[in-house]
Amino acid sequence: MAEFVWHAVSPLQHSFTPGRMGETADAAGVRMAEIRNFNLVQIFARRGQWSAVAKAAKAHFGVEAPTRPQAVSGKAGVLLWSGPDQLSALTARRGDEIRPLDALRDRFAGIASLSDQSDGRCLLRISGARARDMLAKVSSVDLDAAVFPVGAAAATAIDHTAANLWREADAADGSPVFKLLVFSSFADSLWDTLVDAAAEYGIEVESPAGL
Amino acid sequence: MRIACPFCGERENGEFTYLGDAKPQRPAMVALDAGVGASGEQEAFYDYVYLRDNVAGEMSEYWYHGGGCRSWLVVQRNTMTHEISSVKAAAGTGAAAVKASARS
Amino acid sequence: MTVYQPNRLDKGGLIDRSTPLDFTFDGKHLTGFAGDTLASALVANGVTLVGRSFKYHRPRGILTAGSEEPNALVELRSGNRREANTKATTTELYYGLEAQSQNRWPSLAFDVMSVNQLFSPIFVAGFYYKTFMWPAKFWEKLYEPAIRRAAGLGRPSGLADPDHYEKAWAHCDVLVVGSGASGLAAALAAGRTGARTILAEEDSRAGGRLLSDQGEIDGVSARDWVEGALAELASLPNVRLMTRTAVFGVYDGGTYGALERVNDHVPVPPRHQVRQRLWRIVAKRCVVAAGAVERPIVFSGNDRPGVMMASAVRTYIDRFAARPGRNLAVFANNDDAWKTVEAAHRAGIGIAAVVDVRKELTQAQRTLAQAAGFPVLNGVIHDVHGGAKGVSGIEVQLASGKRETIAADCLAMSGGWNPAVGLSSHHRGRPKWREDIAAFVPGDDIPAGMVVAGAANGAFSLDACLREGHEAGAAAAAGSGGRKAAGNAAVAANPDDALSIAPVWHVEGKHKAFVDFQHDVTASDVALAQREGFESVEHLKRYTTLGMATDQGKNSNVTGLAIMAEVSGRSIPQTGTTIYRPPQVPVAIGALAGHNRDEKFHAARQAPSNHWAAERGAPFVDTGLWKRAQWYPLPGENDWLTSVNREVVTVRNGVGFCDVSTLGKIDVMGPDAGTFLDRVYINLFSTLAVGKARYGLMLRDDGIVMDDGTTSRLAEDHYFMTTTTAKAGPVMQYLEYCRQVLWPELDVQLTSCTDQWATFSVAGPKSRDLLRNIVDPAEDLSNEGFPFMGVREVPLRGGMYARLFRISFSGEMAFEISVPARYGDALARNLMIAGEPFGVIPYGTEALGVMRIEKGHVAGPELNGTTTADDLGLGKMASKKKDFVGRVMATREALVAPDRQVVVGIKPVDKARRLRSGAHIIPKGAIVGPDTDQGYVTSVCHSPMLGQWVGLGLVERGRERFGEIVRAHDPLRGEDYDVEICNPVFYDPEGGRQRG
Amino acid sequence: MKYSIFSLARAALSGHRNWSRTWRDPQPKSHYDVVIIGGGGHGLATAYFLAHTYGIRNVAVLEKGWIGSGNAGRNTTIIRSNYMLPGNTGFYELSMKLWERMEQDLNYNTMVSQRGIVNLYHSDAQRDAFARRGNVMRINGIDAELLDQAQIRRMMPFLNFENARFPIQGGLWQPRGGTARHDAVVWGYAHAADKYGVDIIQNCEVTGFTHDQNGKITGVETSRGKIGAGKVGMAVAGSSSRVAAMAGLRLPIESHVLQAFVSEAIKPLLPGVVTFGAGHFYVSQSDKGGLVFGGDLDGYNSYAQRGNMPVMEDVCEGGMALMPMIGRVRLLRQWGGIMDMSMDGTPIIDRTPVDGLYLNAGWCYGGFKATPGSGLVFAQLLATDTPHEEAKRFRLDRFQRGAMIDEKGQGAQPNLH
Repeated sequence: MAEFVWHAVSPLQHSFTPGRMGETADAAGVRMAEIRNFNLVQIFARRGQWSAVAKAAKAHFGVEAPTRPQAVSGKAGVLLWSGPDQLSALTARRGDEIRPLDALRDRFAGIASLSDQSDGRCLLRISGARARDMLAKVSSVDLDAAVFPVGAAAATAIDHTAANLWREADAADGSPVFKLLVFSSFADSLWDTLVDAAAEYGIEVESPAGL
Repeated sequence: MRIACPFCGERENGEFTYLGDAKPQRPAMVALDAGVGASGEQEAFYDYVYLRDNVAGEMSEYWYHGGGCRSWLVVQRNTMTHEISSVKAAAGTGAAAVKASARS
Repeated sequence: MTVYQPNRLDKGGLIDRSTPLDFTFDGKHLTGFAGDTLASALVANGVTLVGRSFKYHRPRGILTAGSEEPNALVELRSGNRREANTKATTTELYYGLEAQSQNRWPSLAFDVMSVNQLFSPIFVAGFYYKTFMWPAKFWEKLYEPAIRRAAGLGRPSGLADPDHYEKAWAHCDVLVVGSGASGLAAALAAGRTGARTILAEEDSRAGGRLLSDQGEIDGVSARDWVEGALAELASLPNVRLMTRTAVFGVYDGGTYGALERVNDHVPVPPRHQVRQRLWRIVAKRCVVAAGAVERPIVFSGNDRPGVMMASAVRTYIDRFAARPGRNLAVFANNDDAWKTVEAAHRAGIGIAAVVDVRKELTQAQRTLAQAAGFPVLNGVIHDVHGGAKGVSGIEVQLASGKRETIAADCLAMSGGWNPAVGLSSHHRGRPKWREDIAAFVPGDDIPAGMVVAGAANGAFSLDACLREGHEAGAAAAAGSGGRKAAGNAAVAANPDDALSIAPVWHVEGKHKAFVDFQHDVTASDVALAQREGFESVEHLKRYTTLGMATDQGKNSNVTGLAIMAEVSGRSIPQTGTTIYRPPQVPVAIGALAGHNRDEKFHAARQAPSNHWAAERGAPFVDTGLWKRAQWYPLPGENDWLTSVNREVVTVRNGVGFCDVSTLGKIDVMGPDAGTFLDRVYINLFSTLAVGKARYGLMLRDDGIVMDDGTTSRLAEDHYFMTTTTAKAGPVMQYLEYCRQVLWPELDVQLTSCTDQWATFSVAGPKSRDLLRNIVDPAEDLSNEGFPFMGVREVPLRGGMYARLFRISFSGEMAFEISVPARYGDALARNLMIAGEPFGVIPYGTEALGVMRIEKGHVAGPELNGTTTADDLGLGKMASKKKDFVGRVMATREALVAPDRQVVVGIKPVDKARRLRSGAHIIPKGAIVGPDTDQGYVTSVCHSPMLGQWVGLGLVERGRERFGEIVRAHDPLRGEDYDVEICNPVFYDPEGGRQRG
Repeated sequence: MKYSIFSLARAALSGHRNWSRTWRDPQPKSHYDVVIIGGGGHGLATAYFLAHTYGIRNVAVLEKGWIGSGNAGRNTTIIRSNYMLPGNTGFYELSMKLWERMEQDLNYNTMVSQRGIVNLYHSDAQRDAFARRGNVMRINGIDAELLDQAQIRRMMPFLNFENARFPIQGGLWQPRGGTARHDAVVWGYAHAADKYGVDIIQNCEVTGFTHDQNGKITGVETSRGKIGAGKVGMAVAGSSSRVAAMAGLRLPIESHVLQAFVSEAIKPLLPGVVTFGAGHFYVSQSDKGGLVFGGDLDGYNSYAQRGNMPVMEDVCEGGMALMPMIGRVRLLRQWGGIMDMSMDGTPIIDRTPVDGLYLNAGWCYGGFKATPGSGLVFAQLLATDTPHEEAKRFRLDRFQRGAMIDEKGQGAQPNLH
């Protein structure tokens, strides 16, 4: 029997083509990239165990666990608030790692329930001078710089689908940078929606990137 | 309509799903040896499942923030004006420890 | 080559004379200028007849210069962009514009349907309710088609709209609606405080009436002040000016609907751009500065082309440098109309006469009349002379009792102003009557967070508008995001420029006097409605159709109400008020739909192997939002049944696999997970051993089946639940309700992981052989090592792991294998490799369905929201050892009645016969009727194993009737044939095959 | 004056000055045999049938505002009898037959227009469900046809057959379905009932009930004084719970808002009524030319008679998905009605536990098409104390017995029916 090869396929593998899309008259107003090599673990505190979970998260990821809609970046990755007493730990994937829970299980044993969502979500990076205008077409969340500062996060719905949206440090040119986490099965459809929303500003689809 | 989720902040009502009046209390689970066919069991469930005050005015009701943090909320809303006066989390959102008798 | 514009004034106007724009009206080539509306260009070209009315097909001209226009409606553009009922008054002129008049045949000047006017003595309000009743059959065949053809205004294109639309959200502290004097003052005040401010203006240009009316503000001309205000607003980063944006509705929670006409002023939207954009503006506060609408007076001939609102006349003169006539008469009951006299005089237009119902004139008015040499007549208009093309003169009924006829080619009328109370009444708050200005103003119960300023609030002097706007803007900012000072209010030159009005609503005259121009509602229709008892405002409206036209009653509602008050001898407040419903201006349905049309109507969910399936030519079926491979045709297979039969036979004899990733998957975790599941399922789960799976059934609290699925125990505190594809979302929501609301004392955590796993069912007698090729050889997959309903994590060859479940939906020995979803595509390809020696095939949802029916497994058509566990033959699963949701109500008398319809198997007696879902079951020998209808066929398939069509059904007392021959009655499809009621498990009833 | 083209022509000669009130404006009497609360279509139809069919003419209809100002004037005017479950099927067909002779019965043109209704299907599962339904209709003697895609295309070539997310496969067609002029139905029943002597009393809000010592209802208290009654019938739709509460009753009903919409008038386009099977959208075209359309409930309890944007957008998305040619047609008005949503989506017509009080409620969004049938069966119940054969399953105690009539299978979740 032939040896089996396990190629990972992103839900955007077939719709995602790097390069210029939409209006091309001026510099692209929106830049979009898919981020492929990440692990995402949902950490859900058990009853009465939030403070223990926060402590364990701090110990493991080196940053304070957020207690309100925020994305806290540390060396190991991003701790994303995903609901009351819930965290999503977003970390870079090492190689072909397929069991991200293993590294966390002991640390959270008895105090949290863990669920691997690394394949349940598709992660996008949206930036550029017109990123906010484009997101205003798909998101009802107020993304004004003052209202939604760097580090702010939202569990929200985009095109009737649950998603997580957060803001990271601005790009070098001062334009805002957003990350968007969407359900894998919806990613293909949502990608089309995002491209349509950004088309008038010109889009630069960037090659898939790491976290 | 906009609902101020106590966890997420104010969001548009498309993110939420409505269940209904929060007043009817589900009769408690019973140990079967004591409970099977207990008199009044069906009447109590009839009341819970089917009868409604259908309040014209301030009503407390269950909404689910399914398009957000997946919390069940107790929303105090006026059915005549749609005005919302308060939004609280249901007893069992998050990880707070709740005694069986302590829930609202 | 530009065409001469006979009525274009030589100078003035906010038009760009260096940019002539050619356009056509009814095929005639005309020219206007950039900055024109279609209406102003038509005025400049001397076109007076522009449309036909709805009922009598009377000739009509341009009445207004705004979005309240009832008459000048055209079909704009052509082909698939043809747009009916488009207001010439708000259509910006562009090069090549095509407009056609509507509701006429064969031509605007000669309209056959104007014969309706001859019958107008009969066609009074509500006439159709009193006739067309006999003979009964004639309505649909004769009367109604005739009415429908005559009515209906413009023609839709009948073709798919080629343009794009989108929606967007905006957020602000202060939304200002309208950019006239009050709106600009409000935006300045709010903007200066630092509050996030949006100023929305319907017009292409900010300024409102300041673009049309002369005046002086802060020592400069009104137009210069507008320019200055706009420059200041542009300098404030927290202020956003949105022109061509009409706020059309006030919704709850400070959400305002607005329509931006992004590209209606160009022939075709540029590539990548939308035609219109729908905004949902979320505002903490809103200042409505939407101005007022001048109202007509109802008199004989008031609908003739050439009779125009006085404010519109001066808009055409001052803003567009277009002359509505050369010899203007004015009919006024207030001072404001005199501004039109001044404007006309300034523009060198002859003034034939001013007819004013008021005796007393101001010194300025007398001086003007003297200087310009026109007579001022104290009286009313008795009739308007002229024809379809325009006015030739007016007949004046003087207060002295005499009549006088005066030649004129245009009549400007002003019956006063109605504040734009629309937005402020969208939450059903009632406007209140103000006697001093003879108008309704916003009442006390306007929407939360809203303040109304300026003319919309009944303040008709420029100074008051500026002051109210400033105060409202400052207050709104202070109540939301403003921190800094709002500065000073601008001041107008004539502080006491108030409206002196002597209300006159209706003048008795010779001919029809129109209240609602488009719908041809006359003063006598209002009187008739009163005589017949339709005297409430709602009845008046509905009986006469007053205010139901595309102007939404902006020109007619208040006047109709006032006339009703007159004829019924009551005051206006006693008679009632009229409130307005959204939208404030009509909104294109395409804009309200936005991006979500055609294939993008709803998102599509893709299963992990869909691209692979597409490569193999599989057609896809919609299951909720999911796209699922339906079957996998091989070359040469030309009909679906051939492919599906082959897939079933291959699985039953060998092995096949099917992507079942769409099933809902939920991690149920925590120390109380077992107790939790015991409560939501009718059967026990707390006793399930780790490494085992169990089929579970959930009821609703009313005792009816909610959903089913297999749930496994992966660890002491970790269960893995599956749901049906359709119910994944509702079940997750319900379980969260149980956890958070019903039983918060249970320590249980829930997470949907539907998208995390790619799951394939590997089924068939050779499924184990296949798996042995791909699973690490060290794993014992034998019946002993991995028995039926076993669950285990296994390593796969090549460095992968999987969750393996030995469960079967097909009735064959089968496994479900799950890998992280990004490897789903690889799993499909690798299963093909691993199964190649055994002739493996992929199979789709059709074969899946065939095999479940052959096995008598219930699914969606049986779990239809009205069946009980016992109806489905699953009643015995209910545990007697514990309580569960639905237990109590499931025992109600009608739910345990012996004659309930229960699941059975059904097969045609004639084996060649095709069985169809939806056929009803009638006992042999019975007369077909509701009393003999004993159930119906729920699911069917062609069973290649049995060599015939078989199905499941819900049949009264079905389980007692195995072997009985009954009729499958299908009158819809003209079929009636004998079928046998049988055990629903058609294939391998002992279940030996799935156990291996 | 009897209404006809001849009376119209005669009236025209005198400038229409001789027309009298369509119904009188009487002062309330101190006592009626039957008092009906609610001057909507159902209340007025009940009064008409009480007088016409059961000879009970000492009847008052009490309306808190103007007749027809509730749901009778806030609907999408559709009539049909395409119901599937025992109890509903026969009742709605009874109603349909009454629509078919309404104008002649009432001497009032209510513009009943049987241009047909088609429910589109987009999947095999939907087709099967429609086949089940259509066969029930045929078995009950009701017209129904199952059309395939080609037949739908011939009937309505402008639907989206080419680029649809959920392609149209066919439809269930009821040729006798259609529309009627909703306000005219109210006025027609008022006109006809008035002729029998029924007192229609507007601006008369019921504020309470009067009882005898045994608890039997003896009349109502109103904003225009006490009015005695042998029996009291309630037909107040969205206000059912509020009125029932005055008699100490709780009902298996929630009040929800349903929005409806009308476009600007356009030349004839749509032949009949169409419902989209893959989204919330149904539409017909009025004789005036407006597209009249609606969709799903807003989803939450409401007495506000107005809705919000998400449902308006959802409905228009459905409309554009089905008929992409309406993109440039403009929505002219939207309104909201208060639906008395019952717990199984099916009406309740029954005596109540309070002696002398009768209930007609729970019509959900199906009340308009039921108007004549509802009037007839409620009149029979009030007149004879026995339910009409076609309404005998609309019992109030069916939830206690487990005999729900749940066409959609949604259970006790009113906003899903």
